[in-house]
Amino acid sequence: MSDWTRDEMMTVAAARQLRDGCICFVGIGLPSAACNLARLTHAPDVVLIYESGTLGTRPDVLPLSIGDGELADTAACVIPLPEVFGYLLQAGRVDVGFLGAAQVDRHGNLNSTVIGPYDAPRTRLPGAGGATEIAAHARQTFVMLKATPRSLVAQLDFRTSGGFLEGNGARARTSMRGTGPQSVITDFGVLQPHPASEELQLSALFEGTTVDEARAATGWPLEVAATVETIAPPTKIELETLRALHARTREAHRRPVRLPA
Amino acid sequence: MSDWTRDEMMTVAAARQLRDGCICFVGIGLPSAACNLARLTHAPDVVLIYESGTLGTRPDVLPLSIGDGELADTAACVIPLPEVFGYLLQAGRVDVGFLGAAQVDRHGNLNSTVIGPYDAPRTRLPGAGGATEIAAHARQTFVMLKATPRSLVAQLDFRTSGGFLEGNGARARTSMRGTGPQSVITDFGVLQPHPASEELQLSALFEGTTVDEARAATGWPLEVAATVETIAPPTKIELETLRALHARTREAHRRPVRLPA
Amino acid sequence: MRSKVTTLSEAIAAHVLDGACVALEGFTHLIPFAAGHEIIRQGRRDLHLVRMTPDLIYDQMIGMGCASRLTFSWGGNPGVGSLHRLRDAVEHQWPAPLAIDEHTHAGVAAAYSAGAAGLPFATLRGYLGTDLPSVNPRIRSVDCPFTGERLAAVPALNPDVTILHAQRADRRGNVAMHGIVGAQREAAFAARALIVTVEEIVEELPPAMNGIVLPHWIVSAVAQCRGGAYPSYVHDHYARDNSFYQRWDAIARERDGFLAWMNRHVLASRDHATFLASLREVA
Amino acid sequence: MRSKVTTLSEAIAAHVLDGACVALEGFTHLIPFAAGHEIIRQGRRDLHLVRMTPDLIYDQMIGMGCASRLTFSWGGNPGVGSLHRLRDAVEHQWPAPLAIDEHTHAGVAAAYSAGAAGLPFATLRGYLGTDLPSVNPRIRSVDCPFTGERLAAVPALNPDVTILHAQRADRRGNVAMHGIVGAQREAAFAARALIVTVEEIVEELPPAMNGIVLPHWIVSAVAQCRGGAYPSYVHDHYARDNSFYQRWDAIARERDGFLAWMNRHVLASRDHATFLASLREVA
Repeated sequence: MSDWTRDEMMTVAAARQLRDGCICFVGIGLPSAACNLARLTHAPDVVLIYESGTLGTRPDVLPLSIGDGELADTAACVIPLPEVFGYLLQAGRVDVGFLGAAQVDRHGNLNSTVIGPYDAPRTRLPGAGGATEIAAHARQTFVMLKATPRSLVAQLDFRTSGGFLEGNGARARTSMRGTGPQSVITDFGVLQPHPASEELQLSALFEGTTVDEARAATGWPLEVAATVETIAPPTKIELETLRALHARTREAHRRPVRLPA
Repeated sequence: MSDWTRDEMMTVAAARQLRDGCICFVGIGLPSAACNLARLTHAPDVVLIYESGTLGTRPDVLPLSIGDGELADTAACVIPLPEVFGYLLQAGRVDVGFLGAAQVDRHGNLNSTVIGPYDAPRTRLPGAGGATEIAAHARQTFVMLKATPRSLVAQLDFRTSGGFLEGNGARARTSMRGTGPQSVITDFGVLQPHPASEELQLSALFEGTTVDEARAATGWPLEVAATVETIAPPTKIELETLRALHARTREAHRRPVRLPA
Repeated sequence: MRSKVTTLSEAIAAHVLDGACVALEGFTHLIPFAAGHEIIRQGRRDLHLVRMTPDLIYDQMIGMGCASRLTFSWGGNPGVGSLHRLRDAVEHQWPAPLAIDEHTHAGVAAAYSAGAAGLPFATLRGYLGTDLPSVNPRIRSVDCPFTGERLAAVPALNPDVTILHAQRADRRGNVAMHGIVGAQREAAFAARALIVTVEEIVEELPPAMNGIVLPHWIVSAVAQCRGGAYPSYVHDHYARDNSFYQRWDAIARERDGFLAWMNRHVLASRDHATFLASLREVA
Repeated sequence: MRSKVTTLSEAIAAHVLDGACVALEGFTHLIPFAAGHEIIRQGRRDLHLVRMTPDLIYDQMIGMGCASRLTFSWGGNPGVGSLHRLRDAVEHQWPAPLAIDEHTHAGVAAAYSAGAAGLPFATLRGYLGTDLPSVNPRIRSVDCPFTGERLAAVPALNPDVTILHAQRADRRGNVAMHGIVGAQREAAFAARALIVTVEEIVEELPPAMNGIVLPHWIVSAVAQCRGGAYPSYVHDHYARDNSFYQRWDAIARERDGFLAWMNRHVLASRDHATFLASLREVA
């Protein structure tokens, strides 16, 4: 047994996708951990943008919400939300959008709205938030989610955010400005789009995971890229940094807040 | 001979139109003097807005430009120009627009664009600036100009800003939200629109001016309202306040600025 | 000049009527919890609630039966999970059916901005590749008169009442805020009436040339309400109570537990100070 | 991370090409005079100049033959009178014909905002009751897809280069400004390239949570240029030289006098510091 969990490996693998200096629009949860890990390791000059309008933020602990005070305190500046979506995202001034989702289909389309029919949902999820326009307009997007046949699905219950739509260049024929999901980082490895069909294929596996495991966790017949990279395990620094970040975060979120008097 | 000039009387008469507490969008030049005189006399709580985004400004000297530093220094706050025109003016949140113009016609339409044909102007004037939308959206507008048959004209060379358009309710049939020019303050007295035809009529004269003088200064056959008020001369306080304001202003604008090094 | 300062209960009684379209805004920061609780106490019904992120306050208002319609773009307990009362209303019509008018953040931000600017609609390059337009007839399109490009259009949002919380106001009703501002200014300018609760009322706001100020003439009423954003937060006053947000998941999961908590802490408290005191007792 | 700090002459040489669409913005405050003079010195031709208020700087650039088109909404010497060089170009095609694309302030502000937001056009309830649409084919209309109301539409403004002046920048290119900001932020975000001259370059900008910052990744080049807005002004640095604006009326009234002044003070000066020194000599 390795001395790191798959969750940790997933976060480390996602963090490694971020180039230093890039302008990154960060979703809450798994993406937020990955982006801050990148910032604290190989990408000190990555610019993290949360949709609450906090630009260039450098939180010491992970925010629970997308607008914790920590994000504002450590930001280069705070701008109104209409400007975040207009002047930055819609205007094409974001390099990477980092998203989570409840479901991803084989063309990288995302569902975070409902499980079951929209009008009579089995499970009502939070909905789009910023995801639809992040998926459309960030120059590229990365998606993180834990893989099961219920999350990597053949057919979405609802399409909240567009990836490659029906594939085969369908996205490029729309007004979506970005190039779509270039990596889907799961807890077994990474899926990337086939250049022509734009169907997600297995392109990398974590050490200790297998193609069969990946196929078992995927709700469509998963194709395997010509070469499947093996992702190097977390380095000591990556692991220590991530664990310290999570420890600080747990401690901070547990800390009682004095009720205002 | 009176101990005040017609220019002074015009400014005082214009100032008196402003109710205390009203939200007033101020044009540069004559309107700026009148609005600040009002603020320094009977209307201490008038809110003056200059299109440079300075809200609730209380300048000690009159600005030469619409965006002098004095306006920002004494403002309650400074907002971006798109918000001035969007969130305040277009949204109907301005009570009074106070405008100047080169020409006014009998229905209170204004020209500040060209004298002569647009494509081959005899005199190219500055143009619309904020005037078109102030005239359209302020709940009411006041207009100030010195009267001559070349400024109060039968036919504008160019319509920069709409007053009552062709009159007889034409304005109300448009999307212009305000009620149009309720007073045109000149250096002989005040013109106001006839309630039905919306043609400007002589409604008040300064002490010492006559209907004949008014008619001579007007480029269309000027109608006279059923009752023509005589406007009381400037009070001592009005005159002293105005002269002190102008003296401070002349002094400030003459003051040499140390060139930045 | 008349002061706009009043009490929260008077402001709610005067401006929030049954059936009104009401936006309590505040993006994670400055959420007007005290005002939402007062609306619950005064028993308002049939409200059309508008908010980008419904958060716990709308979970509470929906669960207490105040709302019949919700316009929103993200309805969860941030970083925790579901809003159980919102889900129960959508999934099981409890305590009442809730019509939903679902958007994206970009769409709501644009709709507030159009409302603030007095325009009937907003244009955005949005709702691309999503099923939302198929379930929301208020998402339409408009063609650019210059390029011919088809863009998304949403109707302006102009709430009957917007309610905000802020750091401070002066007696004339000028309001100053800082920190994360979300789309609060737009929601304020878009509203027909604007109620603001503040941590403190001062004689004069500190000078802030380019600060975020809501000018007094767009403000209908100001009420001092210390702690009025709790368990959300007020920058430079108190932090977000993330542990309360985490505890809310269990409190709101079942109807009975939810009702018991609301009765004990909100309905049995005459005002926000009493509400906060009741939480201190169980802490 | 590469520094964006360069010299003004290098920034102009690299980004302002003959035939470009260029916006030097600054609403009375922070007008980038030094940059305009450098464009004149480098002899740029056939520029499409964009500015809400052309002011003296465009009077100078037009009079020196840099421009073939002007997009604007108010073209005067504020509080003084005409811009004689602008008038001479429009009335007598001297030194070259100048096509004009004339708007209102509200229209240009909306067009910059649309450009900043990556939209192809802006909607406004504007240009009502004016003859401007009859002389400007770029003012069109769009119908609200919800109410049917007909509104004005203008194409987005997306200058090839926007040039601003500001109080300060850091070495990475983050720019901070305060005071009257006009539509500068919108013009900055709308541009394909953005040059900013500043009074000072600092290691780190002072903290300003809700301050007006242009983030480094939209800034192409930053150049320190003390006094770079003179005779316009820089809040907290130097005042507007209103007496110079008044004197300009006589300087620019006749072609010969204008050319002599420009030769003596702008062309004969290698940079802005020398320009300011040459004014001190005649003061």
